Amino acid sequence: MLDAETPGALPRDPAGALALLERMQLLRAFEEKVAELYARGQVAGLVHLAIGQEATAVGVCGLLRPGDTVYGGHRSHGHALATGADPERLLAEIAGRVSGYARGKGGSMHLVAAATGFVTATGVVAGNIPLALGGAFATQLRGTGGVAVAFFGDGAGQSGQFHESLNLAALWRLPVLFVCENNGYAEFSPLSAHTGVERLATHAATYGIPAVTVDGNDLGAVREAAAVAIQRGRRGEGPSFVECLTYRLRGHYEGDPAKYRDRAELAAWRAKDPIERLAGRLAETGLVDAEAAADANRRARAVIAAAADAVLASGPAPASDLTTDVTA
Amino acid sequence: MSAVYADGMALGLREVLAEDPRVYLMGQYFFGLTRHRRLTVELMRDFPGRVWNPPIAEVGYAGTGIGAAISGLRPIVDIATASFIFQAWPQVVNEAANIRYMTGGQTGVPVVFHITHGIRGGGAAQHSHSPQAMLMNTPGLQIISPSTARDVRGLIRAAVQSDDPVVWIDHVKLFDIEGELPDAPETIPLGVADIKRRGTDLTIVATSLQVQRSLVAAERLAAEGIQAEVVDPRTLVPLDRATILQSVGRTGRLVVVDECHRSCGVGAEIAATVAEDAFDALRAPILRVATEDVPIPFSRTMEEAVQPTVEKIIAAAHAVMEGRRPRG
Amino acid sequence: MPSTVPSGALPAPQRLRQLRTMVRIRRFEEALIELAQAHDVGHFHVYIGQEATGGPALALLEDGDVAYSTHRNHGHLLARGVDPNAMLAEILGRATGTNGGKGGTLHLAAPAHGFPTTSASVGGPLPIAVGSAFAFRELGRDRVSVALFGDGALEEGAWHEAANIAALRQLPVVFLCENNSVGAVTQQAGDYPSSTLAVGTLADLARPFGIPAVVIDGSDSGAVHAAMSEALARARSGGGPSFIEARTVRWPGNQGIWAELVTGRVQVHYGWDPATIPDPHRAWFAEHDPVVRAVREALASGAGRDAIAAIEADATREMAAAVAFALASPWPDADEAFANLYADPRVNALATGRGAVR
Amino acid sequence: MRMVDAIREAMRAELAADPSVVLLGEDVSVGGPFGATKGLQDEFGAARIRDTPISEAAVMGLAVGAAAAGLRPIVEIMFMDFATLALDQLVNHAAKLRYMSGGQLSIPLTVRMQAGASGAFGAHHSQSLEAWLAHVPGLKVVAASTPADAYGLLRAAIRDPDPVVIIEHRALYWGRGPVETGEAGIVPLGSAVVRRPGVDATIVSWSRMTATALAAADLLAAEGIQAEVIDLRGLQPMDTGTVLASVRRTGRAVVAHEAVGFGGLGAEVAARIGEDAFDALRAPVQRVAAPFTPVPAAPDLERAFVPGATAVAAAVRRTLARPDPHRRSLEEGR
Repeated sequence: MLDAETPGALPRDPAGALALLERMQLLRAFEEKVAELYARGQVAGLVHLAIGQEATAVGVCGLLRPGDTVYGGHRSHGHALATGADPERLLAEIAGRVSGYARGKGGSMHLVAAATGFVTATGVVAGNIPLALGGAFATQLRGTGGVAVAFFGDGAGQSGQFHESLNLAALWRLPVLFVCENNGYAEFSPLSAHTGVERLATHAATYGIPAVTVDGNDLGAVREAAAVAIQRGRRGEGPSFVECLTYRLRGHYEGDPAKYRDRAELAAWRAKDPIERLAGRLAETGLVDAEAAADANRRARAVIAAAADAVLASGPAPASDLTTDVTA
Repeated sequence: MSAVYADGMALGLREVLAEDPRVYLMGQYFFGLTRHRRLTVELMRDFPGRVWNPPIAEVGYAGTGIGAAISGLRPIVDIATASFIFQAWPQVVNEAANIRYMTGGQTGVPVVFHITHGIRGGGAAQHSHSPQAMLMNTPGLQIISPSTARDVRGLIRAAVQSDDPVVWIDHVKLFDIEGELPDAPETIPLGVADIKRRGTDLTIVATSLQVQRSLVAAERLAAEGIQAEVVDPRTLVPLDRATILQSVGRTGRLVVVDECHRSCGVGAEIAATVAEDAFDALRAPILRVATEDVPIPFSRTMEEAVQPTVEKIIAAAHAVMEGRRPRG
Repeated sequence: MPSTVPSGALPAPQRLRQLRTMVRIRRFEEALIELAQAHDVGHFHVYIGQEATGGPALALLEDGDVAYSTHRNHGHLLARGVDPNAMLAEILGRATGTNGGKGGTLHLAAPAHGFPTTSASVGGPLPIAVGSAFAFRELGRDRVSVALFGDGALEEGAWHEAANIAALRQLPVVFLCENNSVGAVTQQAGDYPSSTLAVGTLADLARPFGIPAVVIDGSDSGAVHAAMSEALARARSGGGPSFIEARTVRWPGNQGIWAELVTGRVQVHYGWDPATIPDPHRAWFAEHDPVVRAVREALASGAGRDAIAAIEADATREMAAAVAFALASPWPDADEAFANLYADPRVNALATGRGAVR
Repeated sequence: MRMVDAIREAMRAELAADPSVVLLGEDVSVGGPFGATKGLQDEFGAARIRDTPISEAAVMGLAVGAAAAGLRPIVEIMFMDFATLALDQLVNHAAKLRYMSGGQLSIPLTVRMQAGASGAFGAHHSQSLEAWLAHVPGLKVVAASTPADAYGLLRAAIRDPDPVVIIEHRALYWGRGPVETGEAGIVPLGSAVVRRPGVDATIVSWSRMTATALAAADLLAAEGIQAEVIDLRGLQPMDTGTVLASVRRTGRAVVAHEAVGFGGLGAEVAARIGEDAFDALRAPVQRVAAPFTPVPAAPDLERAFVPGATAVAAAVRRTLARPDPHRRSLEEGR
C-alpha cells in the first residue's frame, strides 16, 4: 500500500486537490449537458451516462502520463474527458457535428481522442479489452514503460473476450490495467442475474493477476489502487485488476426509466455521490473550502455551457464526408 | 384487425409459446429499447419461467440455445442488436448451421436466432449492422425477414415449426408500421415470396424495412404513370426465385432494394440470379439500391446519405425505365 | 487447490469391462494409423494415452445422457458402444459411415449412443453441452450432459461464458477436461503447466464460478470412475455442474502433427511381463500407458491373464474386420452432397437447387 | 519456390525491414501446421514472433490495439473457419476504427488465413468465406493464386495502412513457381491480372480456381474457343476496371470460385458486370461455384463440392451457345 507521499493518495497541495475536484465537476456538468441536449432532441442515438461514476474515471486517468493509453466502452464520455480531451470537440462528436473529434462519424459510443491517449471506445461490451492489450503489447515491445487502461462494466465480466484477455495479459505480462467499474447492473438487470460471481476481481486472481476491489466512489481509494497497479505495469511486472464498486445514478441509457431498481437503493447511492464526498473530505482537511469548491463548479459549468453554445452553432457533419476515412 | 408490426410480433410469440411448451425465449430485447418493450414484460408475466434473461455472453447463450434445441426444446434466442451476432458467430454459423449436414442428417437443431438489424438513427458503426448477406452465404441457416405485422406473426410460426435453424431478422423501424392481422393464427411457409403491390412496368424486389419504403416509392411512381410491382421475398433462405423471375419476366426491369452494404449484399445475389435466368427478358441493367460501402456514420446527415431511401428508389426506377444508370 | 480423488478399488469384472473398452479403443487407433500408411485417410487425431479417462467415465452414462466431443473423439464414441465399422467407414468417407461420409473423423456423430454432434471447433462444444443440460432441466428429465474438451478449450471465451451460465442456473452438466498437455512439444511457458494458459491448475478456472472441481490422474481408471460417479450423482440430484481435470501424459506418437505408431502396437503382456517392452518407449509403456496400467490393475484385482489375452485377441480381430469393412464400403453418390442440408425436402430443394421443389 | 516458402520469405523481408512488424498466431514458433512460419522465431526472437493461446477473439483484438498503437501485426489464423471466432474484432473494430475515429486511427493489420477444401478436413476446416469479409467496408481482402503473388501481396499487405485479410489456399501451399523477391516483387493490392488472353469469353477467378480456369481454357482452346482468364487477386477493393474492359471485348463472362455460390463474391462480380457492361453482354453471366452446402468430409463428396475445369468449360460453352437476338431487337426498338 501507498503512504500519503506517493502519487496515488490525494494531493496534499490545495491546487492539486482542487484540480481533481474540478475535473470531476467538469465530467458531471458535461454529462448533465448531454442529458439536457438529448431531452431537447439535439443529441441523437444511444447515449449512456456515467453520472455518479466520476471518481473512477478521474481517479485512474489523473495518474496517467503521455504515452499511456485508455480504451473505453459505451459509457465513456467521462473517461475521454478525464484524459484531457476537449469538451467542445467531444460534445460536438456526440451531437454529430462536423467539429467533433471524428467529424460526426463515431458518436457517443465510439469516442476517440487519440491525441490525449484516449485511443478508442467501443459499442461492443468487452470489445475494448483486447484492444487495450494491444496498446500494452506495443509499449512492452518498445520498452517505453507506458501502460494501457481498459475500462469496462460488470456486464463485460461474463464475456469470453474478458476471459481470453485476462489469460493473455497474464501470460505475456502485459502492462495493462483492467478497471472494472462494477455499478451493480448489467444493462437492465442486477449483476446477480448475470453471474453467481460476486466480485469480478476473483477471475483475475485465478490467473495470478493482482486484483483489488475498492470503493469506486472514493477518489482517494481509486487513486491508491490505480497507482499501485500503474507502477507495477511501468516496472514490467505485468497486468493488474482494480474493481471499483460504484453506481450509475441514471438509467442504462438516456430514456431508460430504470424501474428495475428501488428508490431506497438510489437514495443510498446519492448519499455517496463521489463529488460531494470529495468536496466534503477536502473541506474537512482544510485543503479546499466550500467556497472554492463552488467556484470550481461554476467554472466547470461555464466551460461546458460555452462548449455547448459553440457546438449548437456549428454545422452538421456534411454528407460529403461519408466516404472518407474508410481506408487510408 | 389493424395492428402495428410489434403487435404482430408479440402475438406471434404469444401463439407459439401457448401452443408449444418446448418454446422458450432466451433474451429480453425482442423489441429493443423501443416503447414496445412492455410487450416482453407481458410475455414474461403470462409465461412464467419461459423467458430467460441471459448474461451478456453471446457465444455462451447462443450455444446454450443450440444444445437445448438438440435436446428437445424449441428456443428462440434473442441476440438483440444485429451487430452483436458477430460475437455469437462461431455458434450460429459454425455449429448450428452445420450440424444436420455434418451428421448426415442424424441431428437437427430447431433453434431460432432473433436479431434486429439496420440503420436505426444514431446507432453508428457498431449498432446498425445488416448482417443478412453474410448469413445468407451460410448453408444450413434459413433466414426470415418480414416486413409487415401479418408476415412476422406467420413467419414466427413457420420458424418455430422448422426442424432447422432459422435466423429471424427484424428492423427496428418496422415496429411502428401499421398493418392488418387476420383473426386466426396462420403459418406463412418459408420460401414463399409475397407480391406486395402489383405492377406492370418494373419489378422492385425489396426486403425488410425497404419493402415499406419501396411501397411508398411505388405510390409516387404511380402518380407519374409508372406501375411498379413490389416483390417481398420474405425469406432470404430459401429464396423464392421463381416468383422473382416470373415478375421480371413480366416487367423486364428490376430494381433490388436492400439495406445491406452493396458489395456482396443481398442485392448482389438477387441481381446475379435474375441476370442469369431472366436474361432474355431484361430490357435494362438491373440496379441495386443498397447501403453504401462504408461503416455506418453516426451523424444524421451522413446516416441519411448512406442508406436506401424513397428518393433513391424512385431515381433507380426512373433509370431502369430509361435504360440507364442513375446519376451519382 | 481443488481436491483430488484417489484411485478407487474396483472388482475384477468391472476392471475387465473397463479394460475391454480401453483395449478396443487402442486397437482401433492403431489400426487407423496403420491404415493411413497405405491409404490417403487425411488428417486425424488419435486417443492413444487417454483411454483410461474416456473409457471409464463415459461407461457411467445412461441412456438419454449426452456427450459432446471434440476432434479427438474416436475413443469417446467407442466407449459408449458405437460400431467401429461405421466409425472407420466415416473416417474413410464411405457411405456406410456414421454420418454417411459428411462428417469425417472430426465430426463423428451417433445420436442413438448419446453423441448428437461433434464439433471440431476448439471450445465449440461447451455452450452446446450446457444447452442440453438446460433442456433436460426444463423438460424435467433426469439426464446429464457431458462436455468433453482438451486443455486448449479453456483458452477460448466460450468456456468462460458456458461455465458462467451452467453455474448461474445450476445445470446438470459435467465439464470433463482431458489435459493431455503434459509433455507437449510446445510447452514453453515457464511457470505454467500449459504453454498458453496462465494458470497453475486448470481446474482453478472453475472455482470463481463456484463449480466443484477436482484434479485426477487420467491414467487411473479407478480415479476417473470415482470422480465421474460423484459428478454424475451431483448433476442428477440437482446439485449443478462439476469440473474434472484428468491429466494424462502425451503418447510419444502424438508429438508431431500427424500421429505415428512409433511405439508399435501395445501388447497386453507388457502388463505382466515388462521385460518384453521394447526399449525405445519402455518408460512410456511402463509408467504412463493407461492400457498397460489397466492390465496390471485387472491382474491385481484377480483377473486372469487368459481373460485379458482374450480381450486383446477379440479387439484385434474386431478392428481388423472394421478396416476390411470400411475399405470394402462404397463411396457415397455425389448427389448425396446435396442432401441433409434441411429437414424439409422442399426447403432443401429450394436452397440447394437440387431435387423437386414441390 | 513453393508458395508456403514465398509466404515465409515475404514475412521475413518485412520483419527484417521494419521493427514494428510482429507475428502472432497459434504455434507460429514451430512453424504452424504448414510450416509457413518455420524459423522466424529463431531469426527475430520470441518477443516479435509470439505463440498465442487458442483465443482468437482476444488475439485479434490485441493485434488491432497494437496496430492502433503503431505496430504492424501479422496474425495467422490457422484455418479461415476460425475467423468466425474473431469476427467481432475484425468486423466491429479492425474495419471501423479509422472511420469511427474520423481518421484519427490507422489499423495497419495483416491477417493471414489458410482456407479451402482439400484433404477431407470437413465442414469446420475447409471453408472459403471471402464474401463475408469483402462485404465489410474497411477491410481489404486479397487472394493469391501463385507463389509470386503470395509473396508480393503479403508484403504489400504488411505495408498497407489498413487491415488486410490475405486468403491462402492450403492446396496451393506446396505448388512451385518463380518468385521475384525484393521490392520489385511487391504486388499492389486491388490489382487484377490477365493470366491468359482470349477473345471469346472472360473467366474471372481467384485463388485455387485460377488454375482450374486455366485448365478450362486449355480444354476450350482445343475446341477453338479462346477464353480470357482473369485472376482477380484483389477481392476488396476489386479491380472492376480490368474485368469490365475484358467483358466489353468478349461480351461473355463466367465467374468461377470455390466458395458457396449463393450470396458469394461471384454474385457481386456478376452484378457489377450486369450494371456496368449491360450493353456489351451477349449472354447472361454464368456463375460456377460450390453448391449451397457445408463442405462434406468424404473425399468423393469433397470433389463433388469443389467446381472443376469441366464445369467451368461447360459454363463458357453455355455463354457461347446463346444466339443473341433479343439484344438486337432491343437496339432496334429504341
